[in-house]
Amino acid sequence: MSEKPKVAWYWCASCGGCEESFVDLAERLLKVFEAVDIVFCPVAMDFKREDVEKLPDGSITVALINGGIRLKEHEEMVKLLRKKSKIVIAYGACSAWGGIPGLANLYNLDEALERKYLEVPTIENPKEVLPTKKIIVNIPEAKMKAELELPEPLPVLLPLDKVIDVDYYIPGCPPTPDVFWNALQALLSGNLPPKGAIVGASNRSLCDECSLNETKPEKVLVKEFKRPDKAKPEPNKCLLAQGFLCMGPVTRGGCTALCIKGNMPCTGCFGLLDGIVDYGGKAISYFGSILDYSPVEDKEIKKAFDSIPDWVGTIYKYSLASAKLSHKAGAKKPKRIKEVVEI
Amino acid sequence: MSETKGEFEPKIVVYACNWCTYAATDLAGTSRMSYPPNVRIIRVMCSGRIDPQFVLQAFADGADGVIVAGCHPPADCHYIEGNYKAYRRFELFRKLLETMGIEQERFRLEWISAAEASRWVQVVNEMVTQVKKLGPLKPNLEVRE
Amino acid sequence: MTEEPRIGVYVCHCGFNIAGTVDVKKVAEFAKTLPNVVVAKDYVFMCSEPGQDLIKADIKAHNLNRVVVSACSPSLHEITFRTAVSEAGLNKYLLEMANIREHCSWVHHDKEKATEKAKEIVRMAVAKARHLEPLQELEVKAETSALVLGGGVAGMRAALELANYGFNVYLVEKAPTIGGKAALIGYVDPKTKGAEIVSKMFDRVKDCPRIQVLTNAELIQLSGFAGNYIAKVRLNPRYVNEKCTLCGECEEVCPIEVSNEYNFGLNKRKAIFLPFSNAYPPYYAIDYRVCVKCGECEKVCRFGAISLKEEPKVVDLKVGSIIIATGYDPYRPFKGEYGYGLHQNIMTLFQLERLLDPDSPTKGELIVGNKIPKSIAFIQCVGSRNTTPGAKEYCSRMCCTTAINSAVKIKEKYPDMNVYILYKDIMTYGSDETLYEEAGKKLVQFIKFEEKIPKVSITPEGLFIDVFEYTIQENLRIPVDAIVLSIGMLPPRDIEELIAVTRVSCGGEGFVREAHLKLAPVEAPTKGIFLAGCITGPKNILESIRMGSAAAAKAMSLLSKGKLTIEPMIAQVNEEKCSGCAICVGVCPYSAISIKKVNGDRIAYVEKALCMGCGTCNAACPSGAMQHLGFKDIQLLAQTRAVFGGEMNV
Amino acid sequence: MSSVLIVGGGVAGIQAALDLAEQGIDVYIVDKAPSVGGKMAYLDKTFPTLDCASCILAPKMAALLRYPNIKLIMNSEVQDVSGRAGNFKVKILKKPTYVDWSKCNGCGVCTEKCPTKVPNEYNMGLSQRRAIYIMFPQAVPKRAIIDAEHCMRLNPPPKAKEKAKGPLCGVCERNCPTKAIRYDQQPEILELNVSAVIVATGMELYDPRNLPELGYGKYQNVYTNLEFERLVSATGPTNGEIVRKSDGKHPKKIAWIQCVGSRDIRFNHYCSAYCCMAATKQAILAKEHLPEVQCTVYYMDIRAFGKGFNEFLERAKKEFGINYIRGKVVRIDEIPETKNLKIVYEDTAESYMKADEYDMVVLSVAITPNSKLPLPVELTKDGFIQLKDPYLDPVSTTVEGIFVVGAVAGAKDIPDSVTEASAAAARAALIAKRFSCPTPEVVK
Repeated sequence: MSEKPKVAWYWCASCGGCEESFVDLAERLLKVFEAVDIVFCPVAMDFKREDVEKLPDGSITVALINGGIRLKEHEEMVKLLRKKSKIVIAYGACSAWGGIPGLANLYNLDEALERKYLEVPTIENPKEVLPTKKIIVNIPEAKMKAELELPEPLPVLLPLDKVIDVDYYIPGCPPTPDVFWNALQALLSGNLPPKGAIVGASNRSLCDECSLNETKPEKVLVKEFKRPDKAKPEPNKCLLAQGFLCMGPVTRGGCTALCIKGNMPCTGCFGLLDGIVDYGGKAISYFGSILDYSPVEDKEIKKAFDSIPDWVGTIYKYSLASAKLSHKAGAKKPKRIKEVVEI
Repeated sequence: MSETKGEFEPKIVVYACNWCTYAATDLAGTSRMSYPPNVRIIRVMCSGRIDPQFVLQAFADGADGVIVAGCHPPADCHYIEGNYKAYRRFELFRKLLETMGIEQERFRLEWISAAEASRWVQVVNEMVTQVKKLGPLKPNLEVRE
Repeated sequence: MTEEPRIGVYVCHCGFNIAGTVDVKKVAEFAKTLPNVVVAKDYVFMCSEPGQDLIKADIKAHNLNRVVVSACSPSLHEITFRTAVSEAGLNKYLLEMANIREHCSWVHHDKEKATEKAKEIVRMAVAKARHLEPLQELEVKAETSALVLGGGVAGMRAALELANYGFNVYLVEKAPTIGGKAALIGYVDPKTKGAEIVSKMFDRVKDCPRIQVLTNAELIQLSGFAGNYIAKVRLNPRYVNEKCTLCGECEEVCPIEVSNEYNFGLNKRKAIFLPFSNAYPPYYAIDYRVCVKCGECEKVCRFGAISLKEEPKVVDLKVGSIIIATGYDPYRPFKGEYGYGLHQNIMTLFQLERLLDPDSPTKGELIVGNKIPKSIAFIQCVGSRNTTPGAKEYCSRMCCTTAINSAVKIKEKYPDMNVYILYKDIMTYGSDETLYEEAGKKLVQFIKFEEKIPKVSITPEGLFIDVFEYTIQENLRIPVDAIVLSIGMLPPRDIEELIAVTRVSCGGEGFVREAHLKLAPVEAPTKGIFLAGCITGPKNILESIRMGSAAAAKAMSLLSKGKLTIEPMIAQVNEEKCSGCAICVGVCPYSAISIKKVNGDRIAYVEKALCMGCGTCNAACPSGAMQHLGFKDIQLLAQTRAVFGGEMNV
Repeated sequence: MSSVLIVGGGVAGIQAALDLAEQGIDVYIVDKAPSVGGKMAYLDKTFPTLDCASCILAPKMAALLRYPNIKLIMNSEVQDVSGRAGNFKVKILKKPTYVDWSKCNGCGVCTEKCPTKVPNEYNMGLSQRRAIYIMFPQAVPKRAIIDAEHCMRLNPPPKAKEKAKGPLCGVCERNCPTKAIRYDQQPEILELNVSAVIVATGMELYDPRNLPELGYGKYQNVYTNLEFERLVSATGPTNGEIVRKSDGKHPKKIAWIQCVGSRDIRFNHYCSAYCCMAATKQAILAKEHLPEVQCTVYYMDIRAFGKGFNEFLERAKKEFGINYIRGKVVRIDEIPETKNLKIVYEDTAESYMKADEYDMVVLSVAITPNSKLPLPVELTKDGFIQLKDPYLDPVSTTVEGIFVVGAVAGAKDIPDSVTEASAAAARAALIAKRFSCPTPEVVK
């Protein structure tokens, strides 16, 4: 019996959804365990960094990494995994393109921390405690000081491939069990796709598998843009043709149009297609194209554009961190993080 | 951006439609007009061909400014209404630039007819002056040390 | 890309034009360092014979598969060098020009900076050249035939030109006769009767076996593209065949009476009728919309010319081009607009034209309300130039000349009649001005009004017009016996159907939009569809006729070779990537893209013959499936990256 | 394949040539100017769309070069046409350009080095060109030509000639990188056989000096509308800056005077058909260049008859605030101190004489047909080429096989000229291809 492939699974800035998707494989999970050995998986088992360090270089067959790179710790861990692994896969939208946490790149780190720890209405933080690199805790009872070191945040959130070399991507927020399963099958078959490929999903955009594609009028032209929280979509009619900002046309298929089945426009978690270099740029181009006004009706055009309060959040919901303009320009070195605090 | 003799020389990428603006840039040449050498012109058939992705690529690669130029609305467009489409796409594109903190002066959508060589020269002069004042864009984009 | 690019770069001195400012040797040396560049040379005049020979020899010697010529603007010599490389056996689209003259040496003076810029321009061209692909011009067979929609003067003229040229022509007319409105105009100029011209044109159409006249017919569907249209035409029943001798007995027994549109409602006609005496084809017709099929006419006809069993037919016609010449509708004044519809002596200009026609119910006598009026007033701009709330903003172009022409005719016939023309501006442009002069000499009285329009009063004492005369700044009250409303032109009532079937589009004023108002006035934006006559806006008869010839010329130019060459720099769909999202369909200004089913999948389909190569679909395509050949995403991105020394790899 | 001669390379001639060439018919364009383009090449913008003239014309001009079956015979005049439809013999005088056009590549070095400056006709004399020159930057073909009258070499000033030992100057010859200069070039006579002729010689502008009361030529700030067109044009003498000849200042009030030489029994009875809209366009352009300027148009009737014209006129009034006064201008007087102009006119609204002061006046001059041609065609009493039977035989002259289009057949604007050009192409093609009706099979 030949040795089973060794799999490592690590999480960075993740919400836990990707891990859930693994569990969602349900009974297929058993087949996975049959096929592979899991050598590192902090979400499920207590592995330590030393455990990985001890492994010979290149001994892990596949490392699946989900979540964006937000902390120094993430950076160090993924670099380590890269060294130890033959194949590194960016698992899920955060790892592939930054994901929703990547939208924090619209703010510099100080702004983001202030927002997170001070301004958010659900936060109560009268002492204005913010993360600190090192905390020295005095323990008078023991007459000693304990040192706690917190991993330092990076100035911006980075997708995995801006930190290490990535072999493959599995898209989705999170990837659907089917997409994950397809990807696993493809990888385990030994018939490896070319490097950089997005595996498990479709090569066409979502419209291809969307049942509403057939309901499109001949020409997709709209007079206004609508938001699902403000307007009610008509059932069984292409959402884009109704004016909803559906990202389906620019988004890789493979999810079987789950959101659309729930009458919600696609928000783009499967990311861009081959040949597209900037997801949001492309989205702008087609949203600009379907707005059916000539330039003389200048005001109508502005009105339609102004009716959407957060364009960047819409067109880069999952991919800002990997966009050509991946963060707000003019970001300064953060000042709010103190080196040492003693309490 | 290229640095020679210490002074900041911005690099400006221009996407020009074949029939109007590119013709104007040619006319500026044949008329021996003079303008700063900071522009690099990329020819497309119609301003309606210009994809915001190109502009983003240019900024990401180090352009300090970008000009997208086509035929005057309403009727100059060789392809009926490509300029309308460019207008709509790049009006929306401006919102992206604004959110991403890129100064509006770094991006211009211009209508320059085949006869308006002097307008072309004026646009280049203005753009170069403005962008020089703003300074290079790239360092602003580099947050990792 | 199948083969590794092998690029030759040729830097031109253009005498001193380039070499005076740019160090061409340095540029050529720099080019040699660029990826895939095999050879780089400079020469005094690349466009000259020896310059071209140099390139050709290198293509062979170095087995080059891409060429970059770094010289002047592509608008000047791209064709020259394309020809040169194709003579050396290379596909001509594997050439890229780097414009270092107009964009560099001629506009900069600092030698060092200009040289640096020239290097970068060459780097950009090389970057694009690495991604160039061979492209092929396509040829498709084209039908040398045309469908002419509308049998008025413009349509007939177009049909005659094309048939004489050797095209097969289907002349499709909705009405039971061809001839259009011109047939109904009494006098089109002081010497010429409308009916006369039309009748002479009928003779020529009759003599032309290549023209097939289809009356009572409508285009209901159009598929295909330039050179290869299939037009579905419905032939509505006429119920009367060529055995008809025009005896007229059927007309007498017919119980149905309707307003006679061929006299603009001046009288009535039967359901079976002859539109006008010299109608073509010269048979009676039954108006299938009003006939109750009582069978009386069928019984009375001694020639067996009538058959009420006739059914509508639909035929498919294969044609290479479509000429739309469906004309206009006269403006329809609302009831009470200048008293229209409230008094029998208030008529439209078209009704007056019928009265003045010798073939009219009054045999050419100006009889209104049973007598010849002593005075008559024309009110101009009815329905045009924003005069009344229902009026259009445009000028209808022909009404001033037509009214003045009629006024002159009236004065010739009834020298004592008082004839007034109330106008805003007299639009007798060009040589029609002489007619205006003539009217003045014949003592036609011209009264100018401005913003305040004339008011018509119907009183027991008769008709009065109150008008503020602009040139004397006084209110006048003019008693008149008859009033003629010089109504303008409207787009034809069925223009919506026309748009739906042919996919032409309309301007703000409601007429069909031409490809270019100035320089392509007889072409629709869609290749293969041409426009003649008033369908694009008001025109006089002569202008419409000339447009007929002009539209025919366009069809000849397009189809005379029996094949169409399709430029290769057009849109192309990658079917593997296309998801059929249809965004491209809506942005194409030429309706060249549609969605087709391929193996059950929705896929965008580019009709190559219709694509004009603007590339806006490529910019819009969200999945990158649609690519503008010659200006593909990867080519333009490579050019962009090369500005900064970057590369774009497949 | 037989061929067609087109006399006149303006927009109408160009259009006819393109339509014919596309069918594979050989076409000769003869024009007396060194470039095609005609009057439209002088225009800045066109009404009613305000699109730029060269943007839409230049591609058509360039397209001529793409057809190997179009031959451009520039700087030439037709001398004689004989024969009949299907077989005309044409004699053409090719005047010397003193440059070998097969060598010249239009690089323009000669035009920079030439020491002799003369008024530039292309800019209506408002700027200067050299004795060797290229007609305008977008000229097609783009070739240099020597103006022999002003060339130091070809027509040396007598005194200089006496002093000099050898031939004078020769700067262009020395500098020409392609060795294209030929000072000894002689006129040539070309003989062609063609099946049909299309006359598209267009128009000239009426000389407003014939109306001395308007002071054109005497007062510096009175312009013709074509001069104003150059003045406002980006490619014009001032790069589009509207300034007065007298003091180089921006005008504050400009007047347009309509029907100068048209609709006037003293001069031309006809209406020139283009001028109302051209003046409206120019007033709008003036407003675009100088937002503060006041524009007034003096007219008899505003002829806004074409597609989009009346809408354009309404825009001019409402959006741009152009003032229209219905009045006949009787006289213009110059105010000597300011060189401003006092317009004396009859305001027909109030029927009495009034006067207004302006600092620039533009005369909308009549057109006159360019019909003095050595062709066997008949003319109308206004001097336009007579049409035979425009209803049944459109664009035909009284000679079978000779067609006429554009303004030489009657005053008209660009779209009408272009339409006629295509119409003539259809009719000439019939003759060129010798198709006739009665033989072929009947369609089914």
